[in-house]
Amino acid sequence: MSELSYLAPTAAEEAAAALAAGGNLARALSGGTDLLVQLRAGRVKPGLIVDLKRVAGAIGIREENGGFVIGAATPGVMVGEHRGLARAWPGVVEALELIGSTQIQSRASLGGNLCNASPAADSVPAMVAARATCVIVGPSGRRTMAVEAIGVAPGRTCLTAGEFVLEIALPTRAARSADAYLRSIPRTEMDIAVAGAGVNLTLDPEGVIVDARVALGAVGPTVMLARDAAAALEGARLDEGALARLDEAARAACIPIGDKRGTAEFRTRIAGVLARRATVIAYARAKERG
Amino acid sequence: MAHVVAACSTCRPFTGGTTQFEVEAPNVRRLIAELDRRYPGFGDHITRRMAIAIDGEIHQDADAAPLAPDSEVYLIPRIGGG
Amino acid sequence: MTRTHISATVNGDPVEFLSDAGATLLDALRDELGLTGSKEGCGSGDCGACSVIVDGRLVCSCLMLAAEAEGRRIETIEGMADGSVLHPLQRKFLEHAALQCGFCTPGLLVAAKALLDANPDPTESETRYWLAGNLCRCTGYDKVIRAVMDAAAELRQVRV
Amino acid sequence: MSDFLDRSEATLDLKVVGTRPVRPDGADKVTGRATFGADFAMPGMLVGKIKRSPHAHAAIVSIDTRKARALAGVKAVVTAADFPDLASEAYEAGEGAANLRDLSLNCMARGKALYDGHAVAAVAATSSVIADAALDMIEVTYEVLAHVIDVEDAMAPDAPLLHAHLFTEGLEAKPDKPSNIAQRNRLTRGDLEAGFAMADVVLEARYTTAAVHQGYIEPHACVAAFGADGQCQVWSSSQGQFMVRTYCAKLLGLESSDIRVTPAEIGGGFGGKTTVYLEPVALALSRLAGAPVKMVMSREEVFRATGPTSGAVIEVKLGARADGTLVAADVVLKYQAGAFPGSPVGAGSMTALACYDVPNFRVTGFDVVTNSPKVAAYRAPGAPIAAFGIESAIDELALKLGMDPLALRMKNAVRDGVKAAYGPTFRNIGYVETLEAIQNHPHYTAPLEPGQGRGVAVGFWFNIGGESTAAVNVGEDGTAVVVTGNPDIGGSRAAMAMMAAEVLGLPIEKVRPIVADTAAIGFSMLTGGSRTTFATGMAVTQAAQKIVVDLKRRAAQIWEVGADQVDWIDGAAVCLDASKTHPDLTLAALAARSARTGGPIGAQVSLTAQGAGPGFAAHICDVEVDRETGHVTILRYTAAQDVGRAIHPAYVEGQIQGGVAQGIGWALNEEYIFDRDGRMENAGFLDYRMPVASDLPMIEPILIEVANPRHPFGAKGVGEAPIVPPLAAVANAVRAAIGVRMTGLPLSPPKIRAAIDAR
Repeated sequence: MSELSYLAPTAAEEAAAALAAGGNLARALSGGTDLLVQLRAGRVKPGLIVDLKRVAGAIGIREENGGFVIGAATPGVMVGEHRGLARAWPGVVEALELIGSTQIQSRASLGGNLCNASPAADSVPAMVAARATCVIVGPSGRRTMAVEAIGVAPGRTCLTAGEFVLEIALPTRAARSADAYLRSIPRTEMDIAVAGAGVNLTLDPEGVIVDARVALGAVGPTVMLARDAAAALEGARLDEGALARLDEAARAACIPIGDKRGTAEFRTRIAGVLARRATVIAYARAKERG
Repeated sequence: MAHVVAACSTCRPFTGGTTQFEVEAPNVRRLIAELDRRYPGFGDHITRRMAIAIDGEIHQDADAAPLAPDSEVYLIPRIGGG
Repeated sequence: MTRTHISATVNGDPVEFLSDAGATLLDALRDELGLTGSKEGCGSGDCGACSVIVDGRLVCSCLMLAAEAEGRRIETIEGMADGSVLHPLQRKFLEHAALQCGFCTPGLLVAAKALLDANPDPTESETRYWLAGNLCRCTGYDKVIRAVMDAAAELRQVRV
Repeated sequence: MSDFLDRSEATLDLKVVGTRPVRPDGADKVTGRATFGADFAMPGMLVGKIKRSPHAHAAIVSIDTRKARALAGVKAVVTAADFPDLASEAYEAGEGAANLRDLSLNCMARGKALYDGHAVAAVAATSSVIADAALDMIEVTYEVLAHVIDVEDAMAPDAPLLHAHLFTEGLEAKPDKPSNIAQRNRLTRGDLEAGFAMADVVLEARYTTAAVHQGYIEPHACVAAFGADGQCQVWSSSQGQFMVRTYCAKLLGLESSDIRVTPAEIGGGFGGKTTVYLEPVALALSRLAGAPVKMVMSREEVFRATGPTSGAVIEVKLGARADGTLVAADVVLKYQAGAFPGSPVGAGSMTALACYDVPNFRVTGFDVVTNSPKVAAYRAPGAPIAAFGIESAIDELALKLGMDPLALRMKNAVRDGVKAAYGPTFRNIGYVETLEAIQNHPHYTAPLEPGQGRGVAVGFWFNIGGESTAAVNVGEDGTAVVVTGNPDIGGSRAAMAMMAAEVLGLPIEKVRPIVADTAAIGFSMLTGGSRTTFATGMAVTQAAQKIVVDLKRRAAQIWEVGADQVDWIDGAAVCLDASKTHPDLTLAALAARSARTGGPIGAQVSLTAQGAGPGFAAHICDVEVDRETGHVTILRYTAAQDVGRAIHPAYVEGQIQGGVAQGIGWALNEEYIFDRDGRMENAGFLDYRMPVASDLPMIEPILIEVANPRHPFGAKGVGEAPIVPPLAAVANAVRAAIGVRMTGLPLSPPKIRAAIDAR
């Protein structure tokens, strides 16, 4: 029976030191909606759990030179309640809010969803499409990284011993730009995404797409930025041709596995559909801001 | 003479394939006894594994249930349920 | 095995208990505090039978460590009625026959209360999505949804 | 019997039956006070846990428990060696005849593990953490064997054999070599070839269903205390305390009278709690440890080790005349039984054609053992699977004939006087009325949008009677207590109290029902087969009627008139003798004088209820299909059913709505998924996808009341029929929406998208 202990530090440096001391037996606890399930199933047997929710800055949302800084442990329900954030980044907010039930929303966080490193994590494609960055705290100080660089393989991040994500930053929202996220699940709620697509668009005054970011979930070992899919949109208005090219490029980017949640073929097909539908929504939102 | 039908295939090994019988019996207990006399072991099989439908009404463990001279009796597998 | 000392508030009363680091809030409620109204149906946050309200937020007590409860304000099914006077939701569940086996009922009631606290006038669709984290295998949800919406209507009358 | 046959004729002026009172156990259940299986605790109680096989099929070479026994805090470790090695013997106690040896081997594997999750050892320790550690210290050496789970693979001559001693029953010639086919049953009528020769249209199709779980939200749980004098107590959540007592006695070689089983509140069963998994193990651990032992399954254990129902293959060949008259049917049913014989294929065969009047047919059923958990009863066991095949085929036949699917069913509907496919002649059935009810319902003709589809399907269940005991005792103030031996899964306490109140002429609040332990009430078969309101209700009614007869006698004694001069009206004795002017004597007044008129007032009735009336259901389902994602949305659902007479209509409606919801889950997303090694991949509510509130619309029940003359108030069982039609109703609606026939359940999005793309 390995001893398990629990710490709830209030200073980021304290948390990093504790995690570093715990080595690979230490686990950071954010909302706990993944970690506690893994504990229960015996998939992880940590010696130390470091609860980040009491760390200064880990929970809360602040506006910073036009953008937003979100504490990595901020629960989905708080993110959803923040009007300014929901107005600027509806895709990121709806992606986070899609995770689990009302109960899960009181706990699940962007940081936890990101660091659980599941390719099916709903909020990650939206954050990647949004060019979100995160502040990583570790024993050797702080560093900032693009969100897409965190997950390196299913369940594995690039974080080194003692490091954890403290904050996630969303950039200034440009004029005539908006985002959207869609996923496909068998039921209407409670399932893990079989495929997901986050799209972030910027239009010129004529409604031509001048900048596009498309990120796909659950169709590869990590959440993937689909550059060709984005390229298929740039320079186009929202015509059938562009959407068809997007669909095709999105599917071409997919390298999924087939499993209990869906066949590889199905995941690939759906990824194209979702990219298309999310683009239509993002485009309409961007135009409203025109 | 009650007309007895045992369509269920689990009865065949006992009856040598016969599925219909004419039996003179005032009630279910006598009926089973008579069938067991004709086909040794069949009585126990009926008691353990079969329900008895008399003129359309299903009985389980109903030894005393009376049979009319022209009763239609079906031996069917016992029914459980959820 | 070292056990952590926890102080919290449960249904308005201060409580103190010892807990293993790996124990969940649900374990503590049921085993340390004897509050067995919150049920464990899955232990993975998928059924909602263990729903409780922590600092005003609806959570699955099976997905929260007992140690995290330090200093928190916790509401469980045991605190829902006012003494022997049932909460309108509890009364409506009975009037509408919104329970059969009754195992998921405490979680559903706690979740429904959180809904009506946040939204006094939910649509059927809003009610169904809010309660999507509470599995019920007996009722097909029909009478549950009717009971919640009827209770909401009654509570709105009271407020007026 | 006859005196209350008259009553059921004269049930028009019922005062309590047919109303919707609050259930007597309601307050406890909405306040969290009700004590379910895992809520019970005893001083000095230990935690019991089970070590399970990680292999689908493996010989157990050795089990070394020494390290576990040596661990501080471990009080007992058991394996199959601690249970009697029982002979193979069919025994009647739970759902039909269970084989005691199989039951014992399912509770604890002996020599061979037959499925992933099969119990191989158990421990009792002072804490959950220590018990888990002890399980890890038990060293089991396995020799992994080839496994087989798919039903047709298991039937193949070269399939890996689960049981060397298993020979197929029901064949003309006794087989000379063992097989995974435990039984072949066959129902025949008429001349099949001649029948098909008469047909203008012949339809052949093959359908498949996946194994699905009952999905009760409460995991199995019990507390067992084995006394030093051999007297035992068990508190457990089950569908029958007497079933638990019988099985524990048989599996441990104890006397029934030495085991007292107290039923906890039960958090759902649906048939899945009609057998034992934990109780005998907990008793064995308690006997060794000398302390009470509590065992509670995790959700993963519930999925891996307790009864799902069969995955199956259904082959259907139908022949009909151009006018839609069915002339021949050939049906083959292949059902997984799991690790031991006993799939519900028998009931599947008997119900398959029960709604249809077909002159020539053959139904062949195969009961096939597979390396998966032993199936347990699940709501109308076997019937929904067969109905999925038949009702899908009937729908296709209607398309071929260019007939309205409901008209085709009506044309071939069974009626009173028609000989049922399973033998007996139908009487007092309300099937045609049920069909007419949905035909005339606005839902059936409501307009649909593009991409939407409507399906109909019908279903049948026998319903059963059986042994029940009930006692009614009147208190000194004229209130009454009703005691029965049937766990209340869905509100049956209310129905019991209502029937007693009706007969005694009391308001429902003055009648309190309780569910007693095995030492406090006479034997009662378990709650299942939709029998409780019918059979136990019959016992309750007769007990109350005995009391009324006694009350009349007491009043006659007081008034010095003949008993025939006393009637019982609205809860009071009324003197019929015109020459006398006695004020009526209420139950309270008579109770107050009971000591001087013959002693306490009470009666107990034990009976075997016969003549349960069958249930028929007809459903309409509307769906919308997203052709790009394959996602199905249930838009509207209407379910009509002949319920005989609804004692408490709200709970009757609840049974129908719940059955429909389970059927929709079965149709759309629920399935056991096994990996290459035969391990269950989705043993949790995350990936075993049961319907959530946002997946379903309101479900509109239509209660058809064609009274059952054998029940005092005309009741028929209602719990099971509602789960029979939905599988096909949904599939038929999807067919209408996308123009493609889906023949394999579940109709999950990947399958539907693939089917659309394949066109």
